Amino acid sequence: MKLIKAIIKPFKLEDVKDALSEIGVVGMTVMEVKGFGRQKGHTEIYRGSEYTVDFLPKTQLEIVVDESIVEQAVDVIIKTANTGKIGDGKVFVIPVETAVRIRTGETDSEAL
Amino acid sequence: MKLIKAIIKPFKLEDVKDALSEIGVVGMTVMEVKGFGRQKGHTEIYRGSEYTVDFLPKTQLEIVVDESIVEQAVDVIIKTANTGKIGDGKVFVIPVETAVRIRTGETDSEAL
Amino acid sequence: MKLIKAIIKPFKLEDVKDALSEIGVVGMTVMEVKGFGRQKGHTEIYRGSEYTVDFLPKTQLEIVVDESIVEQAVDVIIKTANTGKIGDGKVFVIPVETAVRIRTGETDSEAL
Amino acid sequence: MILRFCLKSVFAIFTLALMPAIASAAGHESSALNSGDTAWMLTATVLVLFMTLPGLALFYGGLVRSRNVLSVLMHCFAVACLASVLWVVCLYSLAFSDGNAWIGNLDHMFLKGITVGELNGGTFPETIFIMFQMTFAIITPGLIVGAFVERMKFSAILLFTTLWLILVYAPVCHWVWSGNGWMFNNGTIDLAGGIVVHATAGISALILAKMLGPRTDFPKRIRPPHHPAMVMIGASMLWVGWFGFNAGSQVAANEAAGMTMLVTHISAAVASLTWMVVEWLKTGKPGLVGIVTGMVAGLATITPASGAVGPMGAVCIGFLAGIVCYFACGFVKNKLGIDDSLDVFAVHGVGGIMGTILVAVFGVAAFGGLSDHAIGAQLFTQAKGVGVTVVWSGVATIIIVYICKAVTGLRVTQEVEYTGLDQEEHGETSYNFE
Amino acid sequence: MILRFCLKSVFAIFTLALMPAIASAAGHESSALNSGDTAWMLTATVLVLFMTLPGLALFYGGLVRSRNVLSVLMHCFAVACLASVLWVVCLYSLAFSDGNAWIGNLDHMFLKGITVGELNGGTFPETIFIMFQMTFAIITPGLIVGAFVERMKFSAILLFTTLWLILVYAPVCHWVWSGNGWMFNNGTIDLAGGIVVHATAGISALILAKMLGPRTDFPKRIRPPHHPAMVMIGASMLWVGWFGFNAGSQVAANEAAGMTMLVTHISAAVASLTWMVVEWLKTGKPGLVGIVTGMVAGLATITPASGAVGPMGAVCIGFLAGIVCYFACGFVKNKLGIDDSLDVFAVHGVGGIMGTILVAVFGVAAFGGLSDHAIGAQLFTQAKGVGVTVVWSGVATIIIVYICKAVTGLRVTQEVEYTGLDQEEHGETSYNFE
Amino acid sequence: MILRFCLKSVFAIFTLALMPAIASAAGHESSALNSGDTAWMLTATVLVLFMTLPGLALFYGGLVRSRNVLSVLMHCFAVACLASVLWVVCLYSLAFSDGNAWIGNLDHMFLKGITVGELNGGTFPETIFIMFQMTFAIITPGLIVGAFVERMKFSAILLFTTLWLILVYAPVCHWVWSGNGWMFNNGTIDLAGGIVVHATAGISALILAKMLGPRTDFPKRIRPPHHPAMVMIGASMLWVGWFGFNAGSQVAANEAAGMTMLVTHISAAVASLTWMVVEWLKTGKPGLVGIVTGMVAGLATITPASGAVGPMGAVCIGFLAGIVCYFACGFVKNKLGIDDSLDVFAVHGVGGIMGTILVAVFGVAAFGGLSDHAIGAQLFTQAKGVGVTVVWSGVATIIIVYICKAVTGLRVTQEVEYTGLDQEEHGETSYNFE
Ligand SMILES: Nc1ncnc2c1ncn2[C@@H]1O[C@H](COP(=O)(O)OP(=O)(O)O)[C@@H](O)[C@H]1O
Ligand SMILES: Nc1ncnc2c1ncn2[C@@H]1O[C@H](COP(=O)(O)OP(=O)(O)O)[C@@H](O)[C@H]1O
Ligand SMILES: Nc1ncnc2c1ncn2[C@@H]1O[C@H](COP(=O)(O)OP(=O)(O)O)[C@@H](O)[C@H]1O
Repeated sequence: MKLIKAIIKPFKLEDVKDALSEIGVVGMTVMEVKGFGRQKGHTEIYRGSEYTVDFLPKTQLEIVVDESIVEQAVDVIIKTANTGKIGDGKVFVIPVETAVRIRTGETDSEAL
Repeated sequence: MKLIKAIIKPFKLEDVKDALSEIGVVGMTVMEVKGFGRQKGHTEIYRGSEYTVDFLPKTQLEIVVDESIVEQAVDVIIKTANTGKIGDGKVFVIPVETAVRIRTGETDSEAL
Repeated sequence: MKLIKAIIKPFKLEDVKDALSEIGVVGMTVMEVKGFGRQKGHTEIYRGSEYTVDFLPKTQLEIVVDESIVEQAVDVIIKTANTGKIGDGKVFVIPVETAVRIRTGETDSEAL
Repeated sequence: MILRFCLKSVFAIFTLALMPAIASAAGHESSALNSGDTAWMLTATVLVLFMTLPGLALFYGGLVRSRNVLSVLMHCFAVACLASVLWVVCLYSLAFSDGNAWIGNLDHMFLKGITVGELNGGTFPETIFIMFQMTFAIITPGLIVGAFVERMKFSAILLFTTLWLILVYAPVCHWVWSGNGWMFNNGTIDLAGGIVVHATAGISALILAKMLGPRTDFPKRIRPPHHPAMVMIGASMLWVGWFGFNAGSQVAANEAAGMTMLVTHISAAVASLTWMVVEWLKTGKPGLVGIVTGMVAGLATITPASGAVGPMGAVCIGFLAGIVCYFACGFVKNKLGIDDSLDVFAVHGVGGIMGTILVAVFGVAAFGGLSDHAIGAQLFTQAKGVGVTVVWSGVATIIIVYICKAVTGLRVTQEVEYTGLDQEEHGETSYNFE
Repeated sequence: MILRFCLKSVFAIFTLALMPAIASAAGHESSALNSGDTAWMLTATVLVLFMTLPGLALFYGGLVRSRNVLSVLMHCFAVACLASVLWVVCLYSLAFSDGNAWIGNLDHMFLKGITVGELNGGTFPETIFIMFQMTFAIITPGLIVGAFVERMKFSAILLFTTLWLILVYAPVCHWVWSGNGWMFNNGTIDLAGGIVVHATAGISALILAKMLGPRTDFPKRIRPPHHPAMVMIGASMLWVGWFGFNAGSQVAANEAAGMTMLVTHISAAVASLTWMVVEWLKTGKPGLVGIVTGMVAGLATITPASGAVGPMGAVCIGFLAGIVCYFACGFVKNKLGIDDSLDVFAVHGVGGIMGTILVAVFGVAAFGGLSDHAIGAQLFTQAKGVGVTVVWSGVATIIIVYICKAVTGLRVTQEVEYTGLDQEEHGETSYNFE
Repeated sequence: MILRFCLKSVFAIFTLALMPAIASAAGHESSALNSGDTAWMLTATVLVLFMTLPGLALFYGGLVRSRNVLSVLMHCFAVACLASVLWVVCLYSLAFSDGNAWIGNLDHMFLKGITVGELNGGTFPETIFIMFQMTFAIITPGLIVGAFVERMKFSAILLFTTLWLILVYAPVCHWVWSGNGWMFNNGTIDLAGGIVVHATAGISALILAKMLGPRTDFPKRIRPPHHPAMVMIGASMLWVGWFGFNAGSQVAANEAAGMTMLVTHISAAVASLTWMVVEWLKTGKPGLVGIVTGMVAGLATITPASGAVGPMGAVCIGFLAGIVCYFACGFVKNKLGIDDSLDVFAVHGVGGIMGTILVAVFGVAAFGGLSDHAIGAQLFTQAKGVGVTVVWSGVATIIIVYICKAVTGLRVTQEVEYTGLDQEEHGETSYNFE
């Protein structure tokens, strides 16, 4: 199993979620994060003074999936989250050794 | 060392934390997340219109532990966080290569 | 590639970010978390009653970097985030198998 | 109504509050300043401004997504400032100078000819009357904000508001509340703005929402209110401010103001509970946003009638407001499919129109009312007033929207809409909690 | 007290504000409307409503967990609406119609017989007196909300409030403020509700909290206030609104109202600083929630005394309020182990009772007071009033709680309590920041 | 000015509102209580307190980082309580008892000699005058809070405020508004505090900010306002409250109060729009924080002039306020490099001083004003008043800061500054959302 960690633009969340559902990914965990990268932060100007906002709001998805569909899932995310503009985000894949469903104690593939 | 990532119902946090303390797990990092899974979101109704809330509030714990107590820790989490109802959450185990305590520079087991 | 997960004191964020930039780390994802560890929570007193606050506000950085600079990056974080006081936080290193830049589809080192 | 009530007040005060000796001298005293009335009108003016800033702004701001809350506050604030300036420039003159039955003249542009000592034909200074009425011209376009949140261009909003105040608000205000207005003179009852405020805003909101088109993803993925507590704070401020709105429209601190306050409050309370119960029955849960919406419906509905009905009439009006407006919300969004986002038409439009009609019934003595009209004839008068106002507001709004489309464009781009107006249109972020 | 002060006011006004010629004719003029008094009473009514909506609601809402904040706002709002309707239905009649020394009659049910022109036996319309007093009947059960937050069923709250208003509030209000009431006639001093409002609410809160049981995890895992800024906003609204509460209870815009405003303010300021200093000494840090709680304590304590003490009396009362209520909070929660969650008893109950007793002392001229009673006798009168009220409120509350237990059940399930009342009871989420 | 206007008011009321018969008897009646004036002054007092609590507190609180918001609210609240107590102890006596041209005496310490029946030489009770003026003494040091947020020690703030009120506020207030004051008697125009409130606070803020030093990381890493909606709520409360501030300073519910309200409002609206447009042109985006700052600038600037200018004068003043204060903000922070964190000097200081000068121009009839002074001479009088005040405030502030440095120390440590004052100084956390 792998953990797919995807950092995307916040307004793409719904689209990505729907697209993943379509390929059978039924679970994910989402968090609001702040991103720093090539896409530089902006300045906000208040009363004639500039304030640098280094971090941009991003949304991070964490999805644990079976080996077998990792690639497909990553593809779907990339396709759906893409706007072609800087700051679209990243997808990372990380190994997972065990998964357990708390409710039933089922493990691994069955836990997802 | 392993990273245990547990997604649980928010009101179980205190219980899980206490149970982990009892088995000697003295550190963890917690974040509020939004979950999507089998437990379907609910609808909120405002002024006669339905609003679908797809994501449910969940709490995610991240705990890095020594190999030796991974299993025990996972067991404790599962037992404590269980309510038997859908949406109880998941536990994932992820390999960790290094751990360092910032204050002292101690590494690995000693850093925990 | 590795995922460096650093849990630090919130007011150290800017310094760490700047220090990392200096060694060429140009991307990271940041989230507000609550920490539990050796540094015990505090009590807040309202109207003569004590309230125990177990969890302390921490900031977590997630940075995916090339194998080659992991060590340097970890060092920089440790040095910058250090205050010498309890609760300075931890750095964990976790293996990453793939990285993709959503905008271009570039992978691995090129995606960072 | 206001001027008429003024005259009444003058008499009331001289008959009741002062002694016979004065009353006999009342002939040349009729425009004497009464400090009690003046104190109340100063206060009422403050209260009505408070309704918009920050009341209405918060009520609306809490209902949108967190990425658009500042834009809503900005709309309300900028509209308030704009309306104030326009009021001074020409609106007051258009609305309240003599002119003809349809519109005032431009004699008082830039408040020309207003002196500090002049009374408003009643018992308090003209300057306060100007201010009091200005607060109505502030809140009315403010109400329309609810129709276009989360998607309309800021420049378009400013242009729309300017034209709307001139083409819709000023004339209708003149019709109903100026001594020369045709509704004023045909006996239309509208104490505090069922027609002038709520009907005009409600209809224009509906049409603007339709022409603007719904928020992208409406109705599938629209988000619940981001901050119901903010909605409740705003609503509470509307409630307390509304006493200035209605009881202030009696333009005196007198018996009529007292009864107006009482019936206003009763309608609000009854409508709140009614809405709550309906929601409880329909959805299984009584919600905070629901109960406060019921409150607004109750207040909007009693507004035109609050000078003419008694406590029991207020109970009936509140009850009807709670039920009818509840279902109107669902009807507009789900049946008509119009994204009148914050239900301006369903709550204010429907409420204001309903109250304007109902006053013909509950205003008569048989129903505990204080007016002496004949139900049938008055029903006709009221309906005519509403009808003409609806048509006028509707047609004018359509024209104004076309002008805005041509001059500024109406909507932000979809990307701006997604990222949020706060960031894109105003360069600010709403909640920077770290 | 109010009616008594009314009469005083009438005289004050005629003697001071008008000329001899009128005074001589005062016999049949005694019920003439005074527009200044009317203006102030309209305003005071607005201020007292503002205390509850949104003042008290925010003060309480900020103190609970974020998952229950909407439920608290809902409690306050629904209670306000319910009290308003009940006031019209029967409470006003029970409290203020003649009846006997213990309770009014039902002559004015549904406000039967109230006409627009009627004055309240004083100088402003009866309708405003009805409204003004209604706002007291709104805030009193609102105060009790603090005792049962985060765990009581919404249906039980509505039932409790209904019964409590009828069985406790209406009679005690009649005893103290109606011309026929036994405390009114035995010279008990309670200008604005130390007995009627704070003692009744405080005692009932304590007993309800005890019978309801503590929040699960009390006191071990109870969370700090989720939003101290919200607490402060609410508290500030309480402060400004309290001028309507106390100075409004003089039922005239006169000298007495001025002094009442002054001593009210002084007590609030002194109590705030006192609490702050005590907290600073005890915990090492002066907190925001603390200082504003001190303010509420100072205001509750001066309430019954605010018509009878002078500035120096207010300083003493404020000082005592700050200290005594501070320690009372800890005592109830830690020593008695009662989860009177938001310290209704310790702040309002203790404060109101203390002020009711202290007025016997600080009200006399020797202490700069304005009253001419004998300390000893008055102490007895005041204590008797408090004692009877405490017993009556306590017993009635016990009975009402049993009724609620039987009819609706009292508490939500533990799961609902954990998930939060906002979601479970009202179907809403408080902060949807994305 | 106030007392002078009092006398005017008395005459106005007797001439206009009452009948000849009374006017002739006015000789010994001149201190009769007028219930309408009293009602308005009670209300105005409430409004001005509302400006500080919670208005100003929120306006400032929303502008800082989330880790310091509670500390700002605490500063405003504690300063308000402290100023209230000091007012009773000695400030009122120093400011308003006879004394000499420079300072009052101590005859009324602890409000000695104030009786309930005494009028303020005008038409309402002295007690209300004490309260009304107290609210000015509350808000003025409150304004200074904006200069030192996020870094000053709480104990130092309390000490600074105490000394500042005694050494700066009390004397300047005496100069301008006491019947014996030298500016009062040389005809300086300052209706509601361009000199007394805004110039003193603005200058002292600038100097304190300079001496305290900037926030660590200023200007590089300073954070944008953490909660612009909170800023807007506070600003709106300032707007509505300002009517009490300015129109209340006419100390009567009369024609002058009406005109004052009108010009106050116009200036606020025009300044808001002006600022918005300037910001739009300069940065490409019209922001919420900007427009409400423009509003405050417009209000501060019209404050001294609001009793003397007409509507067109108000338009000009508002326009200048919007432009000049906008650029002043950037000038202080970027050119002078002083971290006057929330722009107290640029908005209040510059605005108040500018208004005090401009009234000499726009107050004359040629510009639609109501005053009959000669522009040149009046310009000199106004400038002299401002000049002396600036020097006095500046020097006194420097001395006070040295005292504070010695007694309590000025700043928190850098670690405390980083962690936030909420946690470190007050032991609280602002937003506990879970
Ligand atoms: N090395 C990294 N490690 C973790 N997160 C990263 C890294 N680089 C970028 N990110 C995340 O991805 C987001 C987008 O990256 P950015 O470089 O701005 O644009 P792009 O994805 O188009 O290259 C950042 O805001 C940050 O949240
Ligand atoms: N594949 C997954 N990857 C990551 N998180 C998941 C995944 N599936 C579920 N989750 C998380 O676990 C929570 C509970 O899952 P859900 O399927 O609703 O119920 P259950 O755990 O009872 O099967 C979800 O809300 C989500 O946060
Ligand atoms: N085993 C762990 N797994 C995950 N996070 C941890 C762990 N131990 C500590 N942390 C995080 O590191 C923070 C600091 O740890 P703590 O033990 O308090 O101090 P120190 O780092 O000085 O030893 C904690 O607040 C928590 O967020």
